[in-house]
Amino acid sequence: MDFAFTEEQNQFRDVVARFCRDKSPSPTVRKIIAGERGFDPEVWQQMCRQLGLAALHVTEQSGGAGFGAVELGIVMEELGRNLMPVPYLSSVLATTALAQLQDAETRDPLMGAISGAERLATLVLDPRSGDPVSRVLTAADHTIAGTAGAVLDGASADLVLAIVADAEGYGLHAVTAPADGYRVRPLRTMDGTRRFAELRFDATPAMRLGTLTDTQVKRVYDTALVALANEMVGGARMLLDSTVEYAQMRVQFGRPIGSFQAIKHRLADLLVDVELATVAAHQAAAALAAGEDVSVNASLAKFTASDAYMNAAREAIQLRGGIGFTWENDTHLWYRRAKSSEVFLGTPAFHRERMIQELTA
Amino acid sequence: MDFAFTEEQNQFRDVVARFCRDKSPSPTVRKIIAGERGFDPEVWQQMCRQLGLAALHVTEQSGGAGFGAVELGIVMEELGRNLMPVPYLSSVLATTALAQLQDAETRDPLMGAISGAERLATLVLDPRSGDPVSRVLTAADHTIAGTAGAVLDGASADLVLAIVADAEGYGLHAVTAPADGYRVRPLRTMDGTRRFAELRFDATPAMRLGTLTDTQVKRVYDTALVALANEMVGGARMLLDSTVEYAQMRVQFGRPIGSFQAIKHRLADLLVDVELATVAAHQAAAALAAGEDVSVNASLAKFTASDAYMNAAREAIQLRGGIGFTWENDTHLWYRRAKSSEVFLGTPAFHRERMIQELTA
Amino acid sequence: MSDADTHPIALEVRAWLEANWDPDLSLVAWRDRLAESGWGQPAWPKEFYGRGLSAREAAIVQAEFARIGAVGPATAGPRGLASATLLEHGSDAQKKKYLLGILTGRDSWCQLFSEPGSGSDLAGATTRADRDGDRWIVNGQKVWNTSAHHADYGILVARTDWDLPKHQGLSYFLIRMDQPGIEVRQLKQMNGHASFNEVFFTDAVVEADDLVGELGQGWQVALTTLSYERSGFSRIRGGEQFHGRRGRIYDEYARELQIANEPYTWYPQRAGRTDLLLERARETGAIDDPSVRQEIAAALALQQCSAWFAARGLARGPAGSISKLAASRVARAANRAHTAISGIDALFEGEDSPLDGIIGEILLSTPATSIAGGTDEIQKNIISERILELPKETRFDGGPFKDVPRN
Amino acid sequence: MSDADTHPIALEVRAWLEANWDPDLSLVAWRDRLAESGWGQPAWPKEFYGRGLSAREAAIVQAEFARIGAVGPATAGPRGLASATLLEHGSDAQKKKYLLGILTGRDSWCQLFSEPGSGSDLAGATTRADRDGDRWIVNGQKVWNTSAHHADYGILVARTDWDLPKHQGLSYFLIRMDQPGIEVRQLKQMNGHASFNEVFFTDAVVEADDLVGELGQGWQVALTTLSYERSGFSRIRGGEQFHGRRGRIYDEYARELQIANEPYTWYPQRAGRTDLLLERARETGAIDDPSVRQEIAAALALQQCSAWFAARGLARGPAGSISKLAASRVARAANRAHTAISGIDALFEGEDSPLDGIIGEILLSTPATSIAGGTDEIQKNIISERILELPKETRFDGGPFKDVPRN
Repeated sequence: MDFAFTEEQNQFRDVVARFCRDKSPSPTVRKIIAGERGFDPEVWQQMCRQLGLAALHVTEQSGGAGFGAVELGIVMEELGRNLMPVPYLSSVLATTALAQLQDAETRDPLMGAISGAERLATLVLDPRSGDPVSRVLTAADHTIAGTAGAVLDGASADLVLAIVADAEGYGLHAVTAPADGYRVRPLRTMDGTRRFAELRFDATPAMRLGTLTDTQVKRVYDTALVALANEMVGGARMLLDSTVEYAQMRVQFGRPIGSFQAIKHRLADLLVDVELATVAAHQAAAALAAGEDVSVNASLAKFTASDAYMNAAREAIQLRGGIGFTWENDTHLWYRRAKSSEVFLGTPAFHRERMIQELTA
Repeated sequence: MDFAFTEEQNQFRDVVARFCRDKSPSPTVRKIIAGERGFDPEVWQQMCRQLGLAALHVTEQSGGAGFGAVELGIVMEELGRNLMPVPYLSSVLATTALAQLQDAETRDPLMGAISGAERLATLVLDPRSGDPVSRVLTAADHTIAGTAGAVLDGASADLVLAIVADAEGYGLHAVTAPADGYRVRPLRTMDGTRRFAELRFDATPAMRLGTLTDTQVKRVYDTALVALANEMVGGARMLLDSTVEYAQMRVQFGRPIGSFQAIKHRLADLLVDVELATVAAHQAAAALAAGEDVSVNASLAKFTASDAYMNAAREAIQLRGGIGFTWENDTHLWYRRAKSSEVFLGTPAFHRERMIQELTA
Repeated sequence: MSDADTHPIALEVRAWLEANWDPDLSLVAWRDRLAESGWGQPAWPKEFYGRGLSAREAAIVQAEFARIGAVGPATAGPRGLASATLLEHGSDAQKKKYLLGILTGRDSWCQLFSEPGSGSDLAGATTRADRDGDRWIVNGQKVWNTSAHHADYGILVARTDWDLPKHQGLSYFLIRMDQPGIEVRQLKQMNGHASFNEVFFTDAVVEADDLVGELGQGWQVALTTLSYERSGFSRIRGGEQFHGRRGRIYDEYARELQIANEPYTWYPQRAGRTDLLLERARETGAIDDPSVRQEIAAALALQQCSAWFAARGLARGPAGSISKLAASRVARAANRAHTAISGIDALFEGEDSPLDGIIGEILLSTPATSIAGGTDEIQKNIISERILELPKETRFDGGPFKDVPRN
Repeated sequence: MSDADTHPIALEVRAWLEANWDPDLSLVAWRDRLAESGWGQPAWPKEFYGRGLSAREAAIVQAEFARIGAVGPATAGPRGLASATLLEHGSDAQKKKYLLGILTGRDSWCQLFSEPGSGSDLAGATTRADRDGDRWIVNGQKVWNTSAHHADYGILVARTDWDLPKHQGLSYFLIRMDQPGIEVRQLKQMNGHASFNEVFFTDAVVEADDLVGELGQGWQVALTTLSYERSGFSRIRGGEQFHGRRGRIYDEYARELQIANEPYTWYPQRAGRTDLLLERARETGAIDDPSVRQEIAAALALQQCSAWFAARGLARGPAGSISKLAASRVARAANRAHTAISGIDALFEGEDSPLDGIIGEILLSTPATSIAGGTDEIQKNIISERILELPKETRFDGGPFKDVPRN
């Protein structure tokens, strides 16, 4: 499968990149990390209303903006590069789940509310694997019950979707906050740019929106993986670039540290990591856009990107020496994001195993 | 646990090292690799009769030379360093198994025959794990039956021991070749310095020498692992030394390649590999000598030494460039030995798993 | 496609092929017709067996050949490198003298660049050519020469001036291989194959006319050869396109290919054979071992990423070094995974070997991936200096070459 | 043991302790007695609060102190480095002036060596000391200074001559920290702790008497300090030996230790906490995951080998660099294993954190292992040049320091 970005996609990337750079300089990121909410609502509204990014990758007939997964990947990559804290991936999860529904009357108003930033939506995932089918929630009589751990942007969301298996299949349920018996406990994490919350449902009123097939559930999962992989390669590339620049500039022993061959070779290795992870993430997005079964590639992209990102983060700190270990230096913000990306939606080992499962299925 | 070699042990090492260097220069090794038998009987007889190495590590009361596992480790390390092709480890396996027997009348004549090089002995092991309990042989009515794959020095041995579980426990059986229904098929392997054969027993007369306990079987296994680990660190050290020497001597771009920082750092990393593997192998031998339960350390030493050896072999070839990939250059002889050591007695992953099993047992 | 179908060039070559193509000709007789007509190498100049067509037009010609299964000129391997270099730097006399033998395949060629003392450092060659009247006397040694044992000619880089800096004292020659001053020995690799040669020169002779380019311009000429080599110009095709066709010419062509490909049978194993991993894991039962599955996934992922990277055409120029490093990673990961899958069985050769010796050959061949065609170390230098723009290594080999330290 | 028991020194100190030791004294009052009698630092010279005993005899004294639970002198941290350096290079006046305050713990000290522009390259310091009559005026910035925010004095390396090569233009000073020209700021690390300081000098003053050693000999004096630092001389003991004992002096001593140890609470996490791996894996159920078991085994094996290597006393001299690299490997492997075990839970802080935040602190602290106390890159230089005897790096920082490129 051959793939290259179109001229339009490159222009789209430029627009998104400029927006991210403008809205997410390091002092802003640090302010948001220190704050309660985890994002700037004004920026989020601009992203949704002016740039129309929230339901970007969903087809128009499913109530989205009609772009494909390639554009989704582009947005994620630029967000990742700039470490931009917005509840974007949670919205993507929600719109992807909604897009699986056939019933336009149910689907489209919710989709519209999300893409217009009137509702902030998320989808409950299994905290360890990222599987969208919740194993801990139960649904009955227009309510759901149970405690979901580590829900992405769970504290900010006022439209919580959950997929719960029942006799008919995988039921997609919606809870609109505030609601009876609904309790939110924000979790503090080392990566303040990505927020989680524990959500408790105590016979909380919920609407069963429809039923998803196996394939549809998998598609939601794979979309999340591909999105995250693209985000990670954006972050990894930024760390590579900034570290190369640092190595060119920083002088020790009378010469730039980038002139030491051991450093040069490690940065060359890191470039290989990042390039390979980048093609993996881009190919997975392209295959998703083409409607192919991407489970193998999605898992492949997830662990390849994660290993590259963590390696970039480690090297970025190491090559800066003591300076790289300070709070003041921004490198650790990306290190924290790399760590949180490594364990979110399943560890690299989990996805190597899943890749083999899918290949031998 | 603190450990250092005694003055006597260092002198012993010097004697063994000199013998190995004298008897195992590269042209000799190459001649033996190309030959049928896999070792020089004259050298082997000298090793047994003059140096008394065959039953070296077995206590005098068990019919051995009365030295400990530390001396066994020293011999293995020097053999490994010089890639000396002798049926030593197979003899160690056999004498270690025999030494577990209480009955001196059964044990001592066999031990004597082995240590005097009158008999060449081996022990059947499970080819994949190195477990001394054979899962494919059956014993009945003073005979054994079945086909044992990849028996170390199986084609040269005329005293084949096998441990087969029966109602009484782990029965230690001895077959003296030639024997009825006993057939030997030598296996050709990539490492001509370590030979294997497939042995077929078709109701072959066998003597049941006695019964081993669980602990004793484990001790035989752990002794084999510790011996191999020590052999591997000898080989790894030799590769490190010769590669450092090559890097000091080989000039490219007007300077020794050992002056390139990337090469310097990789050789420093390799030294760390080899040093850590060496302490692991030495500590395991010391613990074995002290009669401790060494299963954790034996597995640890096996995989640590193997990873260091393979890494040394890869780097030794890589840093020599095209020359290192030629048949004429000796490096590949060690590479082959490193590969055969990696998979013999269980792969590194197998022993990482065993280490955790033993730690959590 | 329809455009190419009705292109005047297409019509012209089609008519010519209809009149001339005959699968029962001998290979050489057919290629003589190609040389005479210019259709064999249509992009070559009209004066030298070509028709002076553009690359695009030449592709149309090639498509017509393929359509009816007509065999093309001899191109692959050192022959192709020699002709490409001659076309760029050779004198008219040299082109006249050598291109026909190359095109028809009458003459076989070898490349004489690498030396024992200059592996990564090609420009450090110490094989010398000394002027003696109207000829050059060559002394020294080359190595890693494919096909030298049956080549008629060689392209040779030798040092003609020891007082100049190392890149400036080299000259580029064409040398006849069948002469008393040249001894060719086979060079066996650690995996048991003997794909290469060592070539020893003792007062070997080169005619003065066989200097290519100017005296002392050997490095510039060699760079042309190397750039064609790196871009895969010399890659040998398998001839699968003629599968099932019959005729004398196909038999002779198959033989030509077989000889050319003989040194390369182990190259797939060198790359690691990731295609065999799942099959072998199922066969051995290792597919049920979770840690083996991790190794397989790691190797397959690297292979997939490496293939994607190459397919996206990102692998040209210095980025080719990224592809090369990726290939080394694939080979290493595949070696690990195959070892984990096969365990002790990986060691066996002959009748006891898994997959008829393929697994063992993988384990003994992958180390070449990170060496052949420029070591990983050289690739990392290229990447760090040309892509990442980090400072270049300080040079220790400037000044007169005779004063540069070397082995 | 029995030998030490009846050694005349043992008998003498035992008698003195019986007469003088009183756990209800204040810490400083007790240490004044130690200084007066020389029993606190028996290996120091008689003229300077010691008794001029050998190291072996001093160990006997220490054993007697331990036997009855007598608290010793203040030794640990920068105080210890300062006194060791002063004893070797200080003038008699300096020893008289400073050693008592160190021994009794009245004065606390800090080390002022590292700079933002010279991390790996300590001798590249650019903090300047300019002579002004009978004092020195100091300007510049230091960093990574533990305890500088409560130190009374600092040991300072500053440049006094910019025309000499870099190692020759440095001098070594003692500086009073409580003065208007010195500003100390806390420096927070990426794991949230603030164990270090930045120290800014703006026309800070050093008396001429406080130059240690000769002018321009600062690097040699600093090497003494660094060798004591590397050999773990400044390591702070936990005071566990006094556990359960009661008395004013123990309370004061515990407080002294607590202040000294405060910057180091995260050091066990920095090393990777391999001791927690199996416990955590059981707790989370990850112990049943075969690929996690592989990671745990890898980390535990590295830790075990590293401990063995250190225990065998092989870690002195350049071999200490091997230990240091081994520690980096342990930390990295432990980080991987803890991540694999805890998965997403590793991220949480506060009440939701596993092991009260310890796991998260591990993940955010291990990167320091391969940086602090000399980066891995510096260790590899040392190993390759001093142990493997490979050629040294070409120097680019010779000649007058003012001409050496720097940030």
